[in-house]
This record gives sequence, structure tokens and C-alpha cells, in this order.
Amino acid sequence: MKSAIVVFPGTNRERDMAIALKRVTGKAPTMLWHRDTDLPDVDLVVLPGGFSYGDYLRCGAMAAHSPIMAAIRAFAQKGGHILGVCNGFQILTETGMLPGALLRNANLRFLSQDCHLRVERNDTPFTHKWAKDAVFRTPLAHGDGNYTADSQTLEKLEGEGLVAFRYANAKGDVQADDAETNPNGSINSIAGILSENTRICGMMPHPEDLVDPLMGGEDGLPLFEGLVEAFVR
Amino acid sequence: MKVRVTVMLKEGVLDPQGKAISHALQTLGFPGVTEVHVGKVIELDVEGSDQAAVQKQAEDMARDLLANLVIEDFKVEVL
Amino acid sequence: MKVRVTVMLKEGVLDPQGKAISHALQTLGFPGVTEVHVGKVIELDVEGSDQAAVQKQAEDMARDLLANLVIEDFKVEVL
Amino acid sequence: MKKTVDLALAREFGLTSEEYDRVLKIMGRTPSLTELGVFSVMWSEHCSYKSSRKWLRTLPTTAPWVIHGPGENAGVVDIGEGYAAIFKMESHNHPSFIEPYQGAATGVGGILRDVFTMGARPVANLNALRFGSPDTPRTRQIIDGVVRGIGGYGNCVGVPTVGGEINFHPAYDGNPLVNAMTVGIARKDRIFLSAAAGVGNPVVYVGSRTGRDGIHGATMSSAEFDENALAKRPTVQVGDPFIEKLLIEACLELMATDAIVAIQDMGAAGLTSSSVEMAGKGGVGIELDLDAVPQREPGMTAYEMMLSESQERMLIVLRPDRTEIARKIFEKWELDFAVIGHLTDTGHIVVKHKGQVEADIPLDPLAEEAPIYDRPAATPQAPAPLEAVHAPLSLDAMLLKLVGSPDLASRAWVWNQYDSTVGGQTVRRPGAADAAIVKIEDTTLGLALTTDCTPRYCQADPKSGGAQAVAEAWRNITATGARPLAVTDNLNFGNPEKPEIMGQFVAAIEGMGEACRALDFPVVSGNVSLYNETRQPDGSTMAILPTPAIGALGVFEDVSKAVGLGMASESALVLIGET
Ligand SMILES: Nc1ncnc2c1ncn2[C@@H]1O[C@H](COP(=O)(O)OP(=O)(O)O)[C@@H](O)[C@H]1O
Repeated sequence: MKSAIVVFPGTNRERDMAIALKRVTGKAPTMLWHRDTDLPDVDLVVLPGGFSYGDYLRCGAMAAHSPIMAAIRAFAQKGGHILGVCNGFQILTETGMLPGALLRNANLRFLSQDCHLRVERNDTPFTHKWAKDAVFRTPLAHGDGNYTADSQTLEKLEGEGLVAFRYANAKGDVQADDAETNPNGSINSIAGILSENTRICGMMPHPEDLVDPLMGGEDGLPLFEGLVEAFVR
Repeated sequence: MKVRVTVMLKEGVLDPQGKAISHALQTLGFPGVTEVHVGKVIELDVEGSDQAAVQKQAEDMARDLLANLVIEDFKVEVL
Repeated sequence: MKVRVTVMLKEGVLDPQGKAISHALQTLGFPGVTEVHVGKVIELDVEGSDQAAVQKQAEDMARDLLANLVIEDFKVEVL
Repeated sequence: MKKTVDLALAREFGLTSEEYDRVLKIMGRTPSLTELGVFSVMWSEHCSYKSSRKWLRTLPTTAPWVIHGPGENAGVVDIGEGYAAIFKMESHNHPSFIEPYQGAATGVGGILRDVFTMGARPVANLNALRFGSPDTPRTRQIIDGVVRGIGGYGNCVGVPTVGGEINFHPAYDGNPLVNAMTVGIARKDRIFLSAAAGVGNPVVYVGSRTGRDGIHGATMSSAEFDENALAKRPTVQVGDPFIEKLLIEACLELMATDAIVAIQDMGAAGLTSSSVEMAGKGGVGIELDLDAVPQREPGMTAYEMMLSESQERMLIVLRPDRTEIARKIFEKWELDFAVIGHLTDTGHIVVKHKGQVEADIPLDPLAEEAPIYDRPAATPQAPAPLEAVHAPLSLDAMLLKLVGSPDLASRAWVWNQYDSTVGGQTVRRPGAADAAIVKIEDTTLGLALTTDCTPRYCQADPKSGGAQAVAEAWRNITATGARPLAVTDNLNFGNPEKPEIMGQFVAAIEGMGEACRALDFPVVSGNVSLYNETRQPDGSTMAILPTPAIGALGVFEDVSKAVGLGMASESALVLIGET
């Protein structure tokens, strides 16, 4: 798998993401600068976490207009695979490449803690290493992760099975009005979603920060292993 | 010219900040407050002297960047 | 009555948001924007029918909670 | 703001009449307003350590693994495999009382700059916080703002906040303590210092623009200033962590080249202290042209620019043939970059603005004749005997009470607002071990980090309290399996002009020094915060508890051997030491 990570001014989890990708591919991903206008020949583009442009105005709003985003849009149109994590997810919604929006966390505080995610489908490159309904642990760290969408969009997401991950308890029970298991208040406990062609995935938590037993576990690894398997070349 | 763009959450979008403020006002002893909505105001100095052109430009900026139309409405005033 | 409280940073206080937005607008192809300031607007429904009393109450709320007078100024409008 | 420079103004600026006499003697004339400003900030307690220097010198600062002790922007220790750890702790107490969010945020920003200025990538933040009684609304507001501020800044720059400590006591009601610590990692042969060199070399300003922020922050009582200006002038600096993040990346990129001769962040007293210290340390002169300084507001005077405490700014002396390389890097990161002067052989700092010489001060006497005081110190009284403690009626109830007390309650509410995993190297997050543990990327090395102090012990007996703080830090590090290496400190005390406070200070240092020597645990950096007192309604003042906060660092050769707090089932519990 050939992968690239986009760095915007204020991005700060590009190194974490590079470690995770290197762990599964054996080689360092290409780092792209927000002013680049061409993508190299890659299978996967990752928009990592951070505070692009300080997250001033709205999270991801200014990065969504970076020069590189035109190339990324074209890449998506050609069927390219894109993973957006945390700020990356926010950027994808700001560009309209994924539907909905991310609001302030319901308790109005930055949240940094572990959460559990339930895997909603396992027939996508991002999720196929897990069983359907599998539960895994992952850190999250954000102030604006409260996913929302209008009822029509939500119906479509749910109806077409485009929800990838939901916040849950360790047993996999989902309860949207429970702050314990749905810490940021996301609608329907949505933690990650997919594009219609399931090739773009956006999620708030950070599986890339749990890929090493020394840092507390490898629970996030299946995401990256699954991607590698999807692109054996 | 000075332009003010006011950006508010759309009706129906959850506004936890507004709720928190209304709650805090109650406990601070301002019982008469029933609804609170929180938004952003962005004041811009825009070059140009044609009011209509500036208005149009500010609306473009609001649509492109200053507001997220999925969750927000905006209003532009040339001052 | 509807009241709008607008809270802006005091003059001279660094406005990182405004700075970042004005920078972004330049690169987005809105070159004519020279200064940007970002503030908060809080819209309240306040019980009462005496304009002056409501104005006074909103000013108290702004001072006590809505604005941080160390770095912010506010303006109250009864609509 | 036309002011006549005289003794009265010097007093407003915080100088004593003896100190002003010294200024007159050095200058051989009445100083200009800007010159007086420079003297007053350089000779302030904050910059000159005039009350504490004599005692700080008694602390042990060397060991075979110490690369740079106190005197540089931060302490540097060898951690093996060609790497150095660079760390320091600093206070932002007063600003955090005035505006808790911004005060704490800019405190984090300041200490980060002290560390990356030396060439290190910051890898961890810690803090040591003291607040008043948690049941007063004002204290709750302060706690909320401080915690949000620390998180707001640290989370955005992408440095994990991995540990800290919090205490509560009414003595901090009007004077909370916000001490922030940063740890960074550099190659040990790539460490950058602040001593300027090379007559003619360009002096470069990078980062944010200069505004009228916190101009009287360091020294003077603001009330004296013309009312109108005051109302508009922010006494509080606002931080911009986004710019700081860009500054870190740009500086590290520049540091990978051979362009830098010397570099220093603009901390308290911004342009003044950075330029004076860089030139002074290098034994050269410096000439600044303020017209070239990037400015946020129109119409700033030389005095205002020299004393501004705007955040996120650095001063760099470059090799002249590398100026364009440097400019390109800062342009890439979209930061201001300006050549604002050059080094000279005059031994003076000369400040020009709009064609006028606004200041011309000989640097040697400015440093060498800085006041230093041996303030009278009263021997602290023997601790009062404790009241008899009765055996609790119910052990259960007692345990509940202890666990529920503010000083022992869970801190999860706090650390859950700090990003502790960014960077992907956090081996033990807050709450998971006696010290936080971070791995050094691409090696097997790890660091154990902790902050400790128990002010009520220091109140009862400052000397053993100081020793105890060091010992506790040492224990917290050894308990994880790491080898303790060195200490940074943040000495927070009341008014040193009071003999009983000075007595606390002296005794605490004595205790710290003794413990550091016994444990071979040198102090490599630190910060002193004095005058932490609040005026009471009856006109008297109340000092904080003596609070010599200790930050400490230990190293693992193999961080996979680190141990945490979690007890595996069926493990045995062993108590070591006398109870
Ligand atoms: N202000 C803070 N910021 C981050 N972590 C904190 C803070 N205060 C306490 N902690 C963390 O909480 C845990 C327990 O704190 P404390 O009771 O002070 O520990 P100890 O008894 O080991 O000194 C530690 O992991 C510490 O790092």
C-alpha cells in the first residue's frame, strides 16, 4: 500500500499517523504539504488530526480551502481511498466530501479519554479486519466531535449503512443519550461514517494512537492492517 | 467599507452553548431569560465603495468560508 | 423581548481568529479584505415589557457572565 | 505619553532610589524614557533574581550527565544514545489570577518557547497548580479557566500534557499558582544557545507581530499611566497556540541548517531582555532599528515596542550568508520575518526609531551592576505541635472522607481535558503511574516525569518541606523503574522583603539543596516567583504557603521495562519502609 499524509499549518497528529502506517507497510508514508497541487501515485490519502489554522472560525473550515484539496477531490472522484481522522474528518465534512457536520462536544469541554467503538459493517477496506459488531478501544481527543446531520441525511446514512463506527460501551451496547458511552453527544452515537462508495472514511477517535502494546495496546491496528490487505501491491 | 456578518446555528440544530448560558443565567439570578442562542459575528473591512458590490462580495465570503450552511445561517450588513 | 448582546475583543487585544480568517480570505481570492475581527453574539428572550429595564438587565448579564471585561467589550441592543 | 524622567517615574517603574542613582551613574546623564524602561525591567525581580540569586547559587547544579545547568533558557541533560532532554518549569501566577484562561495558556506558551529555543522538539508538558478553597465561586472560575487554558494551548500545539499536581488551600484564594513545565528532546550535538557572536551579523525577528500587550506586566503599577491609554491597553496577553505551533516547526526546520548563531525567545520584557541577554552573554554590542519590527498596531513608541510582552516571538542572530534560507523557511510557515538590527563592537545596546536614538546603554554595567540583595531572613519557627488526632470512629467513613477531600479526589476531570496521547509516544498517561512516562521516538529510551510539592509541609517546616518535595519527586521516578537524573524548580513565595518570608525561602532552598546533594539529583533550571500575596479587607496582606514546586526527570534505557500502578490479580503487596 502506498500512502500519503497531508500536513496543514496546525496539523499535529501527522507523526502518530506515520508511525501507524509505517508499522503496517514497513515504509514511511509520503508527507504532503497543504500548498501542493498534485498527489503522488498513492492508494490512500490520510488527513490527520490537529488544529489546522488553529481551528479558528470552525474546525477544518480554512483547511477545506487549501490548494491541495482540489487534488484530493479529484482523487476521490477517480475512486481513491481517503481516511480523515479527527481534524481530518472535520475537513472532509467542511468540503462536503462527507455529509453532516461536527459541533462542539455536548459538555462544551475538550475530551481526552479512551472510548469504545462498535464496528457497524465489515465489508469495507477500513473495517474488514474486524467482525461486524466487534468492539474495540481507542483514544479520542477533541473539542468538536459532536456529529450532526439533518434528518434526511441521517436517514440516508442509516438506510444505506454508511455508518462505520458508533460509540458504545465495552459490550457493544449503544445508547446515544448516555454521556458515559457517547461522550461528545453525537447523533445516533455516530463516531465514523463512509462515503456512498465506501472509499472515504471519516472518524473522530484516534486508532493510530493505539497500535503498540507499549502505548497501551494494539486495538487500533486492524484498521491499518485491513487497509494494507485491501491494497496488496 | 465595514461589513458585519452574523452567523447563527440553524433552527433545530442543538445549541449546547446557548443552553449552558441560559442555565448559568438562571443560577446567577436572572430568572426571566427564556431562550438563548449563541452565534458569531465577523466584522470585516472591505475595500470598495459600491455598497451592492461589497454586499455581494461579503455574501460570497460567508457562503464560501464564514458560515457552514449545513448547520448555520448568516446575515450580511454593510455598515 | 428580544435582546442582542455583541461581545468583541477590546481594541489592541490580539485577535488570533480574526488574523487567521483575514489570512485565509486573502488566499481564497478575496484580496480586498484588510481587517477582520471576530466576536460573539448572544440573542436572548427576556421577559418584561419595559425597554429600559430589560436593557439594564441585559447589561448586568453581560457584565456578570456574557463578556469577560478584562479583554472584551460588549454592546446591548433591545430589538 | 510624554513623561519626564525623574526619581518619581523611576519609582513608578519599580526602581528604588538607590537603584535609580546607580542608573544615573552608569548613564552619566538622565536616561530617556526607553532607557529607564530597559533598566527597570532588567533590574526587576523577575529578570534579575535580585533577592534570590545569592541563595540559588547554593543549589547543586552539576553531574557528569548535566550538559547545561541554570543560566541557559532551560536545563539540558544527557539521556544516552546521543540524545539530550531539555526541560524547565515556569510560573504564570499573576496573569492567571487576572485572566485565568489566557494567563495559563500563555504560561504554557512561554515555557514551550524556552525549550524549543534550545533546539528541542517539545515532547511533554506538565503542570503544578495551587488554588484557593474549591467551594468559592471565584476559585471554581479560576480552576475552570486555568484548566481550559492549559488544555487550549497544549492541545493545539500538539504537545501531550502528561502529568501534574493540584492542591487547594485558602492561602491561594487571591493568588493561585500556575507552574508549567515542558520537556523536549534534541540531539546532544545540536543544542542552540543564546550568546550572540559575530560583529555585523544580522539580528532577526520572527513570529507574531508586536502589539501593546502587557507593557507594564513586569514591573510597574499601571495606575500611574494616563487613564485613557490604560482603558484601551490590554494588561493581559492573549496567546495564539496556532502561531506557536508554526513557530516550533519553522525553528526546528531552521535549526536543521547551519544558519543560526544564537537564538532566544522573547519572554518577559520581550525585545529588551532577549536582545540585552543575547548581546551581553556574547560580549558584543547590538543595534536595533525599531522601524523594521513587525507591528500589530500603528503609532507604537520605542518604549512600547521594547517593553511589549506580545507572545510567540523569537530573536535570532544569523550567519549573514544564510539570511535568505531563513527567510524562505519562515515564509513557508507564513510567519513574520524581519531583520531588525545587527551586532556591533561597541558593547552598547543602541535602539533607533524613526531616525532617533531612543536608547544607548552600555551592556556590561547593565548586567554587572544589577542590584543583588542579601535580604534579612528570620529563622523559621519550629513547627507547632500537631493537635492530637483521635482514632476515627469508623475506618470506612474515614476512608470515604479522605477519598472525597479536594486534595485527594480524582483528577480525571482535569486530565480528561488535556490531550495526553498526541505524538503517539505516551507510555503512561496521567493516573497510570507515579510519574508520567514518554518514549523517545526511534529509540528504546524513555523518560519518567513528575511534579511534586506539599505546601503544608513547607509551611510547617520549610527546610524539611523543601527536602521532602525533592525526595518525593525522586521516589515517584524510581517507582516507575527509571533512573532519576535532574530537577527543575519553581520557587513560589510571598514578599521577600519580609524577613519571615525570606526565612522560608532560604530554609526551603537549604532543604532542597541537601536532598539534591544526597540523591545526586542536580537542579538544572528553574524559576522564582516572589511577592505572591493578597491584600486582605483589613489592609494586611496574606502570603501563599511556601511552595517550592519540583519538576523532575528520570531516564529508562529500555522503556518497555517501566512499571505502572495497576495491580495484577494475585500479585502480592509489599510495604517498604517504616510507617
Ligand atoms: N494538573 C494536572 N495535570 C495533569 N495531570 C495531573 C494533574 N494533577 C494531577 N495529575 C495526575 O494525577 C495523578 C495523581 O496525582 P497526584 O495525587 O499528585 O500523584 P502523586 O501522589 O503520585 O504525586 C498523577 O498521574 C498526576 O500526573
